[in-house]
Amino acid sequence: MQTFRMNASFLPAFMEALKRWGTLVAPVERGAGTYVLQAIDDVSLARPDALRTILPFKKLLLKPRFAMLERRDGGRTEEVFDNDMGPIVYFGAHACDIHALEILDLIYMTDYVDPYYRRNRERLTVVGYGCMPDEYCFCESLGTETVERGFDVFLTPLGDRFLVTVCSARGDDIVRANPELFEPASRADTRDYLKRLQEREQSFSLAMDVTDLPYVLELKREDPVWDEVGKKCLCCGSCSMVCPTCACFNVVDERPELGRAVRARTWDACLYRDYATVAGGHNFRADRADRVRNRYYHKQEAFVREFGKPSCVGCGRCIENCPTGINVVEVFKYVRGEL
Amino acid sequence: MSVVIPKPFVPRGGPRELATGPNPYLPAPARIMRAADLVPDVRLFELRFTDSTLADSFTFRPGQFVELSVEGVGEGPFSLPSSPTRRGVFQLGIRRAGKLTDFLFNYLSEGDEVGIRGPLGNGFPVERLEGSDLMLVAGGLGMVPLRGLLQYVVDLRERFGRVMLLYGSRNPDAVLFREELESLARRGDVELHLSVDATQGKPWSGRVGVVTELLDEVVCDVPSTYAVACGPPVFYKFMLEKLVAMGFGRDRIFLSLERRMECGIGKCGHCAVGYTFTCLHGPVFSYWDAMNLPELIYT
Amino acid sequence: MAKSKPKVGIFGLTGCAGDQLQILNCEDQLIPLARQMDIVDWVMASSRNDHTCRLDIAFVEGVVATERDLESLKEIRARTKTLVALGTCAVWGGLPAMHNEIPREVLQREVYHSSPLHFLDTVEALPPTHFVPFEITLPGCPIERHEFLRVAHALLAGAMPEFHMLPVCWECKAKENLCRVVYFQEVCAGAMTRGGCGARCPSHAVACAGCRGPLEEPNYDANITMFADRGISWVEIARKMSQFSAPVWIKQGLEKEVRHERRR
Amino acid sequence: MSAAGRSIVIPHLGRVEGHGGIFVKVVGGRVHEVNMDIFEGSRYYEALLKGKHFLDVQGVITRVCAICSAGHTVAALAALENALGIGSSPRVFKMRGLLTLGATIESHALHVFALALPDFLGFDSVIAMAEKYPREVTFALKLKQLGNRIQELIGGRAVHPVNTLVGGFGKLPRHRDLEEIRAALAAAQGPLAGFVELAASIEVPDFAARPTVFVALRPHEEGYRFRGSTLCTSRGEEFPVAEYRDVVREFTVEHSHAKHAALASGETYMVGSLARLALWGDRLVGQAREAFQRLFPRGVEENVLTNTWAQLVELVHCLERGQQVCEELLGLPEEEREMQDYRVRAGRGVGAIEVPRGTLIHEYSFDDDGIIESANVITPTAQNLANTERDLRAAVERLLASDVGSESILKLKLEMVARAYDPCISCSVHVTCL
Repeated sequence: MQTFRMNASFLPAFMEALKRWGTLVAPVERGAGTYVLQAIDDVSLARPDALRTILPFKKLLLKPRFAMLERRDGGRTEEVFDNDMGPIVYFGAHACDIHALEILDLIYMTDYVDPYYRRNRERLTVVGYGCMPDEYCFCESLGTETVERGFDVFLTPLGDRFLVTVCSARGDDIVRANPELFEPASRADTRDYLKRLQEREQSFSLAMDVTDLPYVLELKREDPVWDEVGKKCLCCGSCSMVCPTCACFNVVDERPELGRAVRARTWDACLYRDYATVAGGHNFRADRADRVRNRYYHKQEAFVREFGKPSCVGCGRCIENCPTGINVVEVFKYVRGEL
Repeated sequence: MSVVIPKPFVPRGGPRELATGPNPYLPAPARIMRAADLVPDVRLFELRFTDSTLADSFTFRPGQFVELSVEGVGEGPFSLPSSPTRRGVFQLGIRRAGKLTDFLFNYLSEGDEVGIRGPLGNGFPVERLEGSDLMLVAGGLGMVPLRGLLQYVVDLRERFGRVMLLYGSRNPDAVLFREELESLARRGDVELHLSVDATQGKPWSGRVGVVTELLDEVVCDVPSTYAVACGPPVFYKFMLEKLVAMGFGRDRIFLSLERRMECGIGKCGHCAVGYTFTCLHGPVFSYWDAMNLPELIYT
Repeated sequence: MAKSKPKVGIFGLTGCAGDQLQILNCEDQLIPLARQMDIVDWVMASSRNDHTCRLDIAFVEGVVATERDLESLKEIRARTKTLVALGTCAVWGGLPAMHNEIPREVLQREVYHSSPLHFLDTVEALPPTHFVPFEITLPGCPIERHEFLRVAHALLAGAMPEFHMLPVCWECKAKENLCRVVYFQEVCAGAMTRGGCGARCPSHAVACAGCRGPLEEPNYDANITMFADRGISWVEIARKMSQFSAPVWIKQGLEKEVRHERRR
Repeated sequence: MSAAGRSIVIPHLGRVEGHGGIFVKVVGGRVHEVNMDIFEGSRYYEALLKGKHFLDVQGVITRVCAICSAGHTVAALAALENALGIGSSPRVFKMRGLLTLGATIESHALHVFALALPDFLGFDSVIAMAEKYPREVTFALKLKQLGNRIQELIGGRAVHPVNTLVGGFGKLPRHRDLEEIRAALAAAQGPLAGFVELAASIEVPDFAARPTVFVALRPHEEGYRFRGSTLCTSRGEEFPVAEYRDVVREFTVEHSHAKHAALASGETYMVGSLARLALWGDRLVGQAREAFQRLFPRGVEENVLTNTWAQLVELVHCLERGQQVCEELLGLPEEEREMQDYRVRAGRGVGAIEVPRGTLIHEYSFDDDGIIESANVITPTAQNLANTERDLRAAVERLLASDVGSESILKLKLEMVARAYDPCISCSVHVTCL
């Protein structure tokens, strides 16, 4: 890892320079206080300090819906490249996003490698950007508030300048190609950086106790709290759509036009009623409460057993987007008997 | 903050590949060599990959499955009722149960092509079973994967001890592979115990009643026997506890489970129970592992 | 797999003809599609029709609002192998059924001013699915063209079309719209309503009115509570939810509120 | 052919929107009875609106009819906004105008090419016609698609718009989309001119010609427009639309779920493209003017069969006018949304618009809470029904007098008369007065 400093006024020039590595994608404002990730040409539209975009970056790697395979009548089934987005520079990734990217890698790049994910992933350049938490952030509780790997370059704003961390050979390329933008970091820069980290640590208002979470959850499997949450949940799937690590998908076969068959893939959510229904009609999770519980157990218990950490990064999107106000932090407080 | 079990970020294993190609979602074309009804709603399809190199090299473990697809119609997981000891072709036993299988039954016959991906899943632990007696317990369509195991055992007969097959069906017309099983029994390769829920007025010499009752018929040396059970969700409910009551260790009972499987490679999430993917880590589990994954055995 | 051209009929009972129009609106694919089938009975598009032959596929839109509608429906069912209900009217009853609790005589008096009107054999509006079984139901007010094409092409290929039953919220989130409930405190039926429309209304900054009918087992109570918790009055909630597929909502327990809302 | 006590029955009229038939009884060589038999079921939307909020009106009333859904929407919003005492901003007014043009292009293209033209060229349906005239049918469908694209862009959906709200629009179109529409409209002009030539080569029979009163709205400004607030007749009478109840008399007839209408004088009348051309055709400019002169060299005559050609002239007009409106909208700054603030108060309002089939009038009144107390919709097809029956009677008399040949030819000719009105039966059964 190398560190540099960059003058804050160089930011537009830096973003222009990033375009050499691919389509520049950054948060832009959609409505008052709401942001979406979007390819931009005009760098002044970028709002890297925006805390959350409605959909997380996973949409850059896997579209909500894309064609996987196609077959024309009389021909062979062929792979199609509907999901291939070319080289992308994702500008404005926060620490939690970068942790989420690692989790997606665990899901999609282990055992059988998903080629649709891999092709976009390998061409993805990640430029991080330091943030300050709001009332929905609880990344600190999950240890995802800082990040040491998984990005190419990371900018931490320090008033009139940025501390620039470089973590990959591609990041190194970017710095070397634009020497006029960077200078070595000074002691004052690192001092201010540490000060900022401290300040940030103190600004979290939401916290979740994850001590022994899998064991606690195992003991609480039959707890009435799951029925309670089940009664409140609309099963609209919004939490899964906006979750940076929810990665389930459906496979749909269709004939959109004469002589052409397409196998498409769409994001799915385990809260949807037919999620576990098999051919013949048996539904292994017909009860709403079972589906809700499954979502929490998959992320906070089973994933920990498998990979040593939960597949939740504390970004707060599900809390912000749940129409009935189901709050993961509160749910776990209930589970622990604290509420 | 405390992460419970610290573990560095390392993929669990090297990338795996399917026999059918580097893109695990891309099916390889296979031709239907033979299609014959086993019983009115279950048909046995014999397939061969059109690529002859793949056809000759294709192998799998008994208990694994493949995804069969017809583009534009659908894709579904099907158990292999044949044994890898017989090369060149493989079989699928398919029951008519939905849109894809309707299409297979209505429109596809010998000479037509379908897409196949596989082999998928873990399969039965055949190496572990070698040298022991085997008690195979099948309910209904559960006979399909067990027939693959049975064929494997018969082809390598000297490696296994006694082989008992306990098989329950709805009625005498629903018994799969009946002639073949009876001929194996006559040869002495397998001890066959059949039951039906009801005779429905058809001639029947076996037992009438639920399949669990067959367990009362057999006498075996439990400590040197492995039990392998396969059937619909309701079948497991009584079967497993009865086997335990007979003295089987929970790690000496294996079962093959059904779930909604779409991708077959542990990505899409539909068959997951916790982080256990029935398609990837299963479909074969020891009873001990399965009972420690709440929800896995559906009651 | 070669088959002869399937015989197809397209029928409208009482309704706005919007679903038949949506078929005509498949402009680019209409003629190639028509070549793959033998459309033998389609009054809206042809003046020569065979009203008696066996049909492989029939599409029916509209509600049953007269004895004559019911007769036609039964005849169509009897001669058809695969029957497809097109549109919310055919599947759920739609808008024409929204006030089935008001006697038709009252409505007739209000509309036609004279009585008795023996020429009106009108019965209460009910969806065709109430009377006869359908192989496929495709809701929408009107149906979405791409969904119709998927049904038609699947049937032509001999397969049943596949639709995942996902709520409108799925598509709404995929389009990154601002949630009408969370950000605007509106009554939005998206979480209860079957998607497939591409979240048209929320994408135009209008709350979902539920025109595609309910999902299987929507969490009705939680939706009502969610609106009420945001300070929206029961009258307002009932007003917004009593339009499309009202009979279904009423079965879900909204009847009281609907009656409460009416001032007749 | 015996002339004693025979009936001519067309049980189910094809190639029209909705369900109706024609029944003619001839006794002793004289036409005894001519009925347009409308058996489409009633849905009573206007009655169902009573007790609903005025904000729900558009979503409900548009479902009266799919083909006319944009017209019903614009008329309903105009009536409601009049009741609230708010006008529309220039942008909103123009956008609704563009929506109307899109709907007219779609509807006219459908009727002219897919429903009526097969009669003139000797086919049962447009699908059969496509085999012989593939290029023409493809273009006609493209034109119809363009109408739908406009409705989709402005209304959010080709059928039953969702973007149209009391006070404005939920989402405004992007400039690049408007530019695309403008270009597509321009590109369609050439091929359409070819159709005008094809039409000019077809002789229109005159067996249904009969003296007729034409009624249409006076355009709100100089030029050929589809919106206005004054009803005019070809007799030279004029009435403010708000007083339509004094002009249009409605009555029920035994054989029809749809009411019939006549002028206060008892005369039946015709609304629609031909009526508009008769009254305001001299205001057409550009290619539309040329098309008008080409297809109506002697001016508009009282022969309903020429209504299809009148629609063709209006198609040419819509392509030109649509480009102008796009131009005007492009002159305004690009914005996300436009909504007017208003205060809910009791009110009554009338809104009228010329839709493809003629004059459409909506009237609503609501109380201080915005709850609808009464609703009234007068559709063009209902206004035309009585006139249609008289035309049919004239045609039967004339056809029986001259030996027309087989009964099937006679029936076809009667169907042509009914189809020429482009009747919209779904709409027609919803004539109400509360």
